[in-house]
Amino acid sequence: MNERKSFFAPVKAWKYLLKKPVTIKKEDVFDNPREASDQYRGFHQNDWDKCIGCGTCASICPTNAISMVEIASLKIEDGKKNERPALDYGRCSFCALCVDICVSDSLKMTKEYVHLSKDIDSFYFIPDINGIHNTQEKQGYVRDETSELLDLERVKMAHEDVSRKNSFIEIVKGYSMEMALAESARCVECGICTATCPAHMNIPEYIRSIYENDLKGAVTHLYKTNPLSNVCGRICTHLCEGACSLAVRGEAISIRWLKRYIVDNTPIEDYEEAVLSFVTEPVNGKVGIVGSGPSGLSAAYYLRTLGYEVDVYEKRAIPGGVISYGGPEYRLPEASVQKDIGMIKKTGVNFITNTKVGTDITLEQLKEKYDAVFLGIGFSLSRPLNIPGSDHKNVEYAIPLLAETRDYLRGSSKMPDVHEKVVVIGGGNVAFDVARTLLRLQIEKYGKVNVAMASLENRDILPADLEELEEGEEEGIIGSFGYGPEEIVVENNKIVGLKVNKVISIFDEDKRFNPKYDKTDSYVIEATQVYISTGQMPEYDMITDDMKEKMEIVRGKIITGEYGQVENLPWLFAGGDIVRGPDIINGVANGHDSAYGIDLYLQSKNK
Amino acid sequence: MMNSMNNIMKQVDDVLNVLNKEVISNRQFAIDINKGDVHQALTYLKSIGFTQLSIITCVDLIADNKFQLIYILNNWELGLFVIVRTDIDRDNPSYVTVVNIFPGAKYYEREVHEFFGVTFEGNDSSFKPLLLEIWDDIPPLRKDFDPQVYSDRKFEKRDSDKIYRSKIGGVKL
Amino acid sequence: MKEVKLFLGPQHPGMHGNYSVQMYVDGDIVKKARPTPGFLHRGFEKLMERRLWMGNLALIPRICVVEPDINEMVYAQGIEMLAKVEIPEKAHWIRMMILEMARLAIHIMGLGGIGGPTGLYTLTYWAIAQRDLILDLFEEITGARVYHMYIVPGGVRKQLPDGILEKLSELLDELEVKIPEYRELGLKHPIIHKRLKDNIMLPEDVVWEVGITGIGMRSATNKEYDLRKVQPYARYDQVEFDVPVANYSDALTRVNIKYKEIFQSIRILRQVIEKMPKEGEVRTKISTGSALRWKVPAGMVYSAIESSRGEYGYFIVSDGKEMPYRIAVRGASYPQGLLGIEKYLVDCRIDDASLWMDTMGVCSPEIDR
Amino acid sequence: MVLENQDNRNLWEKIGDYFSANSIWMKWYCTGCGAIELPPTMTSRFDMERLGMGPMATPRQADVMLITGYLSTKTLRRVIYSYEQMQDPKYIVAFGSCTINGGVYYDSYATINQLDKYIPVDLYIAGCMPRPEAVMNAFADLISMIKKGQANGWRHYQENYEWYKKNQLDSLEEVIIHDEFHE
Repeated sequence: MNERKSFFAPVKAWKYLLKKPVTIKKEDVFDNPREASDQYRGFHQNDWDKCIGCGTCASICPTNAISMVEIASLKIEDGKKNERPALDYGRCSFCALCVDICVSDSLKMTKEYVHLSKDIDSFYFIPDINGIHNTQEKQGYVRDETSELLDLERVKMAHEDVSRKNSFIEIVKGYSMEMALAESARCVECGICTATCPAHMNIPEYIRSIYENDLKGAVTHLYKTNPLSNVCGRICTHLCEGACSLAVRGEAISIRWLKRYIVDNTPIEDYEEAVLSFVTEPVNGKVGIVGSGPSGLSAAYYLRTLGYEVDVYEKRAIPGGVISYGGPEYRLPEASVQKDIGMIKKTGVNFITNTKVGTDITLEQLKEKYDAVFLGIGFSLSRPLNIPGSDHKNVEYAIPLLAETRDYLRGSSKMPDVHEKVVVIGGGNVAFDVARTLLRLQIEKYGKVNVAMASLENRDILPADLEELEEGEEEGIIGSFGYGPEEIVVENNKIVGLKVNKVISIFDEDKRFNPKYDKTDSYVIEATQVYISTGQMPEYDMITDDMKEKMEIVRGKIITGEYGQVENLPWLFAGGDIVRGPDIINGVANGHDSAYGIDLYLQSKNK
Repeated sequence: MMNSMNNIMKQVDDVLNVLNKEVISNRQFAIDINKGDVHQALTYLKSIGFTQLSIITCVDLIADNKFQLIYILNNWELGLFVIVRTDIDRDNPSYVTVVNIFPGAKYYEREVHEFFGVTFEGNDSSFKPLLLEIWDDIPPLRKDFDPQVYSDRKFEKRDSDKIYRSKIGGVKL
Repeated sequence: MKEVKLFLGPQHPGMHGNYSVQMYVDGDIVKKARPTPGFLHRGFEKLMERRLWMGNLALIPRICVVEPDINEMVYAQGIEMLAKVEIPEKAHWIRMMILEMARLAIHIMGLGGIGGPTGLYTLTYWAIAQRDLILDLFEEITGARVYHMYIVPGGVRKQLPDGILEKLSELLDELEVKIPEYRELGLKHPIIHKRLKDNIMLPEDVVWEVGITGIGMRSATNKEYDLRKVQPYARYDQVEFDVPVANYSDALTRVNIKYKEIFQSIRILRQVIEKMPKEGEVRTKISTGSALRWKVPAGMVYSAIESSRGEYGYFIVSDGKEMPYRIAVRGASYPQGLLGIEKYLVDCRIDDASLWMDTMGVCSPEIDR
Repeated sequence: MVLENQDNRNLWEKIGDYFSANSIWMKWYCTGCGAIELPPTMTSRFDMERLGMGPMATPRQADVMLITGYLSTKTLRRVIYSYEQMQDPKYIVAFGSCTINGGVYYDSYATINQLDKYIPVDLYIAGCMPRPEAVMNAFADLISMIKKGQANGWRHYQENYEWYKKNQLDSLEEVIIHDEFHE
């Protein structure tokens, strides 16, 4: 090691004189800087068509370099915000975490790396597909499976196995604490769901509360916008999950089941405290509510929390409307319904049951008795189906059956009369509710299943949820989807079946309902009883004719102002199905809005 | 390796007054020591092969109103780390230096003083500033110090929002 | 003779980075020296408490500029120890490859760096250009030249690009030819040889007193005190390599050990190329959910690896939340850069001061953090 | 504060700028992490000397100062101190995100956020850190800016000295460098 060489040893270096130089050529440095590697993390580019403006890149950015900027020229759609990320190259550290976590796969990095300027403002830009210099630079770093930072798979929900059909046991088992924590950890808190939810529930906030294991806080978040969380945690149409930003590349967060986890697992004392914490000092004002369905309950709760005295009128024996008499027990157990209604009762809402407005008490009388009246009567009638044979006595409708079954399960009524062979017309969720209810009743009565279904819509466009279809078929429903009913075949005054034809198209060129059939593909589904579940409609008999003249009713729906106020009848507010069509969460939202509207109205009246 | 660590842990347990011990990995364990026994512990550990002081640092346990002093020693022969922990009062934090055992502690203690405000009796230089110059706030690594607030107060930031509003897309070169 | 106060740095061509030593000199001889760190202080330990476990990925490589990968490794290893995550086999090998490439790069740069204080710039020019070729490879693997952010908690960030092992193999061939020439050119040159030989001594008791690790320690103690051997991490227990040691530590010995370590790194890399699993995952998630909500179980751990300058460690405390509770960084050059300078730069000549820092391995950003 | 581009040099200054632009001495001061890309820029791979540039050890002989990234308050004091020692004309090139708006250290208690509040910057380079190619391009740009008389940050500093001084003192409290022996 210690040897020493000659002083002139470095002269050896001359041998490199004729070798290829290590120096990079001038043109590769100045004119056209060397192309960076394929993974290079250069300046950003963002595909605006794909980008949904969720802001997840801004949340992960460790340097706070990304801010979301509203772009006025972009439309707000369901599941998309009109914001796009803006980058500050006075902050960016080129770590590419934003690329790795991008939910829509729109944010990428280019190979471009030279940007010099005296103008400091040029280091701030809102990247689009063209990159920083508008020159369509080559793509550098992109996300792949390995660098993925999202969890795209749902925590699987446990379901009862197919033996569930022997009783009305609840099918979905619910999340355990570990599962809920894991599921809540997937949320990226973009808030797109909040915008989509009709009730604008604070979804990211309550998911964060679950993640932090603060269930009381979660309940508080729920009751800010939804007093029917037990119900919505089970049978909500979960539009939020359709909009969830994670659904762009993976599976949406199970927002509904997380809500259910909150209401099922919060200790009852904490729950009550959180619910009652909203109730304020009583104020001067009385409000009457017609109908105790979702919208009525929601309006009642929020009016009560504002301090008003609230009376709710219900024609049936138990309040709740569709939640007590509509949803089947295996989806919506009685205990959950009663928990929600019980909580609302605890806030001091007064329920007047077995009182039908229009016959027992008129709307005029309510007008005199109360400062304002909220109409939340819902779609309580089944829409009739006029085909040959539909006037037969064994043709039944969905709503009476579902109500009778709930009463039967409560023990307050006898079992509905179910035949051995039945067919259900309709392809919506309610139709499946009917079919699966019938199936359970059949097993109880006959020990075997024979339920058929027929709907205009084929499997691909079936309005019902996919899980309804899958579970229903698993339980033994025989579906003729895409086959429209032509007539109910009656022989010797007895129903023998339903004749169906293959549907070619449902709507005509003007997008009007006008189904076309292929008469060659036609058969008869054998049954002795037919259930029709092709939609519902309201019952407006309590509204007097001179009131009807003053209000506008379009296709069975009442037109109201922003907060549910009927324009020419300022004391009357309406909400729920009769305003927005049948959906529980819409009803909850309307109830909340109307409570706000009633509060505004009464405050201005008292001035 | 696990064996030699268990032996060492047993030895340490026998000789020292160990409040609590924790196995962190198969080459690392931690012991909690009373405030008064740390010097004895370090001397003993040094005598059984933990000849190198890797770091002295401090953790601000603000919820318990305590500072936890951390001494990490390295045993090169066996390839073991030991973490010696002791709690001191947070309101009036002071402790006795260990430079007489590990001379290398001098600058670590100076840094702990600078970052947490813990004074070390016997280490005169520990009161001098080390990394910071003209510091005018509470020691910066305490949990109740918010660097964002300090930075906003001292160092002006560019208002990027205004710039963003006026432009979309890249820059023309 | 009158003593004169002299500021060496921070703005001084002989200084390694933004660092300063203030000294009293008597003629040429240093009589008193005080290190003045803090010019690169950014408050990393505080900033890391304010960022997500994953977000810290952007911060950690910036602690040590010349050898960023050790930070990533030490951080990732600490989190894996806390979360009790076993990472895929291939990721271990890729990590080892990255770490050894980084060691090669910094050692080559260090070898060239000797040219600075000794005045033989050819060595510097060659070595820096050679290191640049390694950086080109890094760019291809990780997507950046200097701050790679490639070793992440749970494995590595991406699969290796195609054909990279062949390219690495070619580069190693080239290095094996080129590096001996540096030695011919530099270390054996009479001027440098004379300058380094028997100069800037590091006795064994000083090693223990100050706590110097790495090359300094191994050159004085004659023991294989290398964490890669003593506490093997990654897959260092499955490759063969020697740890060069000596029992007489002057500047020349330390540079020679650095030189030998280059060849050991090449040897490790060759085995990595050969033994690395061809297929397989390279990353597991450290926690469930999205990276915004990754949690690390509560606990504390000291994670250490062997950097080019010695034991480099992070002391990580987690309280089970999304962000670290406390991270303390043990810079490998902390002992020699502070106490070492204060006590043992004394009696050196002024012109040896930067050589002292060079051969002991003083990296200012990791002292300042 | 935006630096203006107006060219009000007299003929002699133009001639002087033309020649000095072709021989620029870069001050040898690594203020931050971007300095690690300077050795490749200076040495044979990218070869800064092609542009007639070379490193210079002392501030008094240097023409251009590179602020290679973040500046802690402690360094900023030295930077101002040595910037003021440089002779006119003098130029500042700022590297990377940190000099523009704080970079990764935007919330740090020890580093400044906007460099141009304290000293005038002639040219910014984007990146964290900028690659040698970007640095070389910046040097080439700087040279052409000097020739066109656009790199007049130093004039700006003279004209707005009070404004700069006030900002410096607001953030740093004092710019004077004390004895660092702490004894």
